[in-house]
Amino acid sequence: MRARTPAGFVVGVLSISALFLCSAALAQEEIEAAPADSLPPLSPPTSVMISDTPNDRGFSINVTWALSSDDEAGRVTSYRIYRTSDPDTGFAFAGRVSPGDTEYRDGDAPEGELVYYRVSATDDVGAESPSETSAPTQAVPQWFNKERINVLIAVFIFVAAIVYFVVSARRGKDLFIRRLAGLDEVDNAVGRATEMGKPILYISGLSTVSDVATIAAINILGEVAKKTAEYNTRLIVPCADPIVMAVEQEVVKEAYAKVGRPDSYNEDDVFYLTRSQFAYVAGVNGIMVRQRPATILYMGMFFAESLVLAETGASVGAIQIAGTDAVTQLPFFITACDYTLIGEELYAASAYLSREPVLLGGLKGQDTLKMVIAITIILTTIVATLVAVNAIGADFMTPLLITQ
Amino acid sequence: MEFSTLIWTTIGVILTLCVYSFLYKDNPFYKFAEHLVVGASAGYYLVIYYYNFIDPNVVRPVFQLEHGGQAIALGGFEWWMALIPGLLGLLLYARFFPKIAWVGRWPLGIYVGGYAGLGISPVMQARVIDQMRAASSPLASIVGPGEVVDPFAAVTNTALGFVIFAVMTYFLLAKRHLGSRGIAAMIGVIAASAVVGYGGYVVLTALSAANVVSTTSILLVVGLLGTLAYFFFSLRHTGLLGGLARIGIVFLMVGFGASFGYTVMSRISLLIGRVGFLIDWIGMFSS
Amino acid sequence: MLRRRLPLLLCFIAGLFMAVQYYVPHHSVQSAYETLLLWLQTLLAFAFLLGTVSLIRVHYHKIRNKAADRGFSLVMFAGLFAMLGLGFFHPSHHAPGSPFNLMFLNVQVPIEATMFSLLAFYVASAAFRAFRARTLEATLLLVAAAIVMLGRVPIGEMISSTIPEATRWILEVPNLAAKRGIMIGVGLGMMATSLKIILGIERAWMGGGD
Amino acid sequence: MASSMTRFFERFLKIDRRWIFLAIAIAVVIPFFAPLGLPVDVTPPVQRLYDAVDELEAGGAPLLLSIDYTPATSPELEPMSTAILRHVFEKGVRVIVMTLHPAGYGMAESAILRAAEEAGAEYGEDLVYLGFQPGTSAVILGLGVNITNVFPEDAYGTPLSEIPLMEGIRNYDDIPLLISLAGWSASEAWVYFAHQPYGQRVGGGVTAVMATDLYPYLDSGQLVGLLGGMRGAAEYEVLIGRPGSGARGMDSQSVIHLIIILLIVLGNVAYFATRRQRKLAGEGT
Repeated sequence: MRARTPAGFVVGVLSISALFLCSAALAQEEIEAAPADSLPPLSPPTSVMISDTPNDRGFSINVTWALSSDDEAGRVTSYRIYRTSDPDTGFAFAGRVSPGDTEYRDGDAPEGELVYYRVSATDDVGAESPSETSAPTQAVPQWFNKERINVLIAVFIFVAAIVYFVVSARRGKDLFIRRLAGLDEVDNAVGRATEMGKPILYISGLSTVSDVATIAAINILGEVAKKTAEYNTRLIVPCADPIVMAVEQEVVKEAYAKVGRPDSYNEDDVFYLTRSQFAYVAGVNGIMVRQRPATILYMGMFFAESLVLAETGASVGAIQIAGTDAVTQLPFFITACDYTLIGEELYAASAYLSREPVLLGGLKGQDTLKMVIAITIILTTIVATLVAVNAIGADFMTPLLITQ
Repeated sequence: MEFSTLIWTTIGVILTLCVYSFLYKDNPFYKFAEHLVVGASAGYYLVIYYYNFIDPNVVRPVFQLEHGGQAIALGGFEWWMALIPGLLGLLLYARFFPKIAWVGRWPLGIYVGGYAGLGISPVMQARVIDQMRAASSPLASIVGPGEVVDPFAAVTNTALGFVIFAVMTYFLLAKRHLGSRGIAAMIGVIAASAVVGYGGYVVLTALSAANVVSTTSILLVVGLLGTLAYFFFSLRHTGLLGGLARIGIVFLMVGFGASFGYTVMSRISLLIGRVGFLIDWIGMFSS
Repeated sequence: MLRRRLPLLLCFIAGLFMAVQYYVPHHSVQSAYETLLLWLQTLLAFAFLLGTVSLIRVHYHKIRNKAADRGFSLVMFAGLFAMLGLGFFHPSHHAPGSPFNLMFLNVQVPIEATMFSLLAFYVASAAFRAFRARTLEATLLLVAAAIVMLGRVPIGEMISSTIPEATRWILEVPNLAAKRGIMIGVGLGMMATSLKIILGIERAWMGGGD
Repeated sequence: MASSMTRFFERFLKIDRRWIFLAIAIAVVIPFFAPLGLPVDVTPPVQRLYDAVDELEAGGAPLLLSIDYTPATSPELEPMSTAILRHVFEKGVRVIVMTLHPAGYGMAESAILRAAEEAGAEYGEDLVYLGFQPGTSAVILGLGVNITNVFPEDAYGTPLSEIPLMEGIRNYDDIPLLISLAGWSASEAWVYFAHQPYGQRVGGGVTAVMATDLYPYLDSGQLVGLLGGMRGAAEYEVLIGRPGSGARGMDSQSVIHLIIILLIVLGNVAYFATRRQRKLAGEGT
């Protein structure tokens, strides 16, 4: 089932335009044939070669050719590429490229049929000099993208490292985790809110589950909700995405049920506000100045709104703990919040708070990969430098740079 | 100037002023604008998502047997492909019926799992492999025969950074309890990179019998390794790791400061735009 | 089984398929992937009604409980139902001059743009409040910020031509190194989190536990 | 005396942030009424875009200007469209305007109406507004084949064949330069789908934050020139000799940047002055 609409549209547009261009070109050719003193016709492109596009979904052919000998003199204005399944019945326009170009990727070739191509050099009055017809070939889809084999290997190593450490953690191996100041503060912050009789506000970012940071935020909410449920502190969770809301209602409800206080859960406290970025900010600002939360947590994906939220939060005197992997927003949280989890720390947070061995095992796996990455960078930098100054031959690099 | 344009613009102006009143303090005008925009935007998104996804992909194929302008068969493959997301969507509403509320987790499972799976490989490619490749660029390269090496430019790249770092090290030593091993490690790393920076420059020139210029600051590599060290969770930040992590923090802070300063301009542009909108509105009456 | 295991199984299958399709360019797999992606987006569209119900519920309770600000809940309803009414019951809601679009452009856009522009004020107040040279880290942050800020406006060049140069160096060396380190770390964190979700090790999303 | 200074600093540190807000507001508003006219240096990317526009012939092949920005980014990008339109109308260069974003429809229309009125340009002869078509990449590719396939009519329903300016204009072959002004990825789309396949010369105008991401295209020649943010617009205004909202914006920018830096410096002076005092007090007890 190929996505029909866009492809159909493109085919439609292209074939209509091909018809138009062909007729226009033909009409002009007739006119141009008359004057005898005009320049001689362009020499056509030569050695047109075609091949199936490698590592693709199908329907695609790569076309290459040698430039027309008039190209250098600047007489060629474009190359036009034509395709057919039957060279006897005529060619259909497939695409156009600039002078000097010697390749084209045709993404509309039929599957499972032999196709032929022809490339025309076109001059400034639209006269075309077509090449010889190419040998035929077929557009074939591939089952494996060889260009991505390096990614596959890397992912495989990563998965192996994580699984190894998770399994060894399950066997009861003791795992150390360094201190994360922002997370140590979560307990105090919940206690402080309880003492003051004020609520805790949890903002799980403005993105959807498609950002992994949002998933991390949901995991952290699970831990935070357990604590607020124990202390019986009010937890307000305004959501910017309805799916995130659905999940977070579940998370908070279960947390209250687990500590034996299912009745304390109030569905009106985990709610959807609006998807719209700054309308959401307007609403949350309102909640901050009117509910005066003792603690505000910002976890997940944030955009330009980060500082508007964090400054308003600071102005109501709340303790603020932020965590995001949005590099551009980190400076604003660091400036306006009391504690900030930077990048990867956000992803370590749920393991840190829960102290569950399997989750901590995952962290150990991440660290192992980090070590591998650091060593690779040192080695490749040294080798790349030696190659660049001709101290060693470039061949030496090839096996290391297989990732190209 | 059409009258309706004036009315609509005036509404925009009033709402703009309502929001700015929040800078003074929370007040009924702000509350009005806030509640209005929350309601209106929630409605807007519901309408937009309905017409962009539910209507073309579920309602029309399932009930009107039409998909993307083409007729489809009742009970055919495409019909089922349109019905399934519709049913999954309805399962989300099971939560309103306590007895079957748990089936609401099925679509959430597909949603969360699907997006989790989608992320893994592209992330490995774009955030890890591509970044590693970009980081592994030569620190130096050869200058062509006729070109003159500007010794100043060749070394400032590295030198400037090391001067700054020397000063910072001093402060770090004075203030932090890093342990003598950590401090030694940090000095070691900085000294080693200085040796690589300058010594390497001399050695490479000799090795290749040509003029060599530095192309990438070695600080870029040291900073990257330091930042990675900072993110190490499963080891205590002492010794070599502690020293590297301290260097990492230095780079992180400079980077955050730079990002902050870099963004200020576009934020002010937004304010200028709003003020321009208000002043144009005043201008509407004079014309 | 159906309550706990099936959601985890569905999560695993969907995740595995989405992870594997990255390596399989064949159009049969790619169109299945496109279909699944469309399903996920459609699911989100269905959830918008769920979300809107939640919003209505909260404000309905405010009115019913005679909360202090209940009058403003009516304003929220007015905005919501105006957009829904114009969107669903007014013909050609998407046309440039339709009431739906006019509401969007003249109510929603100005309020949101103004909320956005509050940043100009908050950038200044945050800088004043937090940029104190208390520690070495804070000093680095504020010095880098000040140099880059100056380097971006004409007045920076007027003060000294080294300011724009220093700005460039800061952006291209220390800033780039830090960003790269964050990016790699975040990448690892994202992959580990995704993996733990797919394998069912991390189950907070379905209320956690067993 | 020392104590009165300290008391002042202490009060300064606890200043109500609303005073800061007021200072920012004043700094933004004043240049609207009394421009400072701070000098702006022209950078090469802007110079190159200006040169490309300046080379166009009066009454000859037209410029295609795609106004792709939305209300959210218009503060940075509208000064660019104004400056470019002023430039072309002053030179008598003809211009075709269009948009790739539904929200750009009104932005483009108001920009050309204002510029045309000011320069006395005649619709249909000096400029044409094609309006909006959905499908970013398909639209860009389609224009390379035939403009009338994508836009059979202008924005006001007149068939293109009846518009004098469009006579003899079929596709990119007849358009020497294209400029896209956008706060989203439209500029990249124009590079990928108009420059790569058709060799169309493309120039761009984007927000300040996006500009650094686009410099690689500039180096590789895929973009002929680039305006980045309000600053880019201000530089263009310098080149056409007509300081406008860009230059005025840069005045505000400079002043506010200085205010923020001043606040930081004063905040630190006050912090250290009072810290010494606090330390002394601490020793006393």
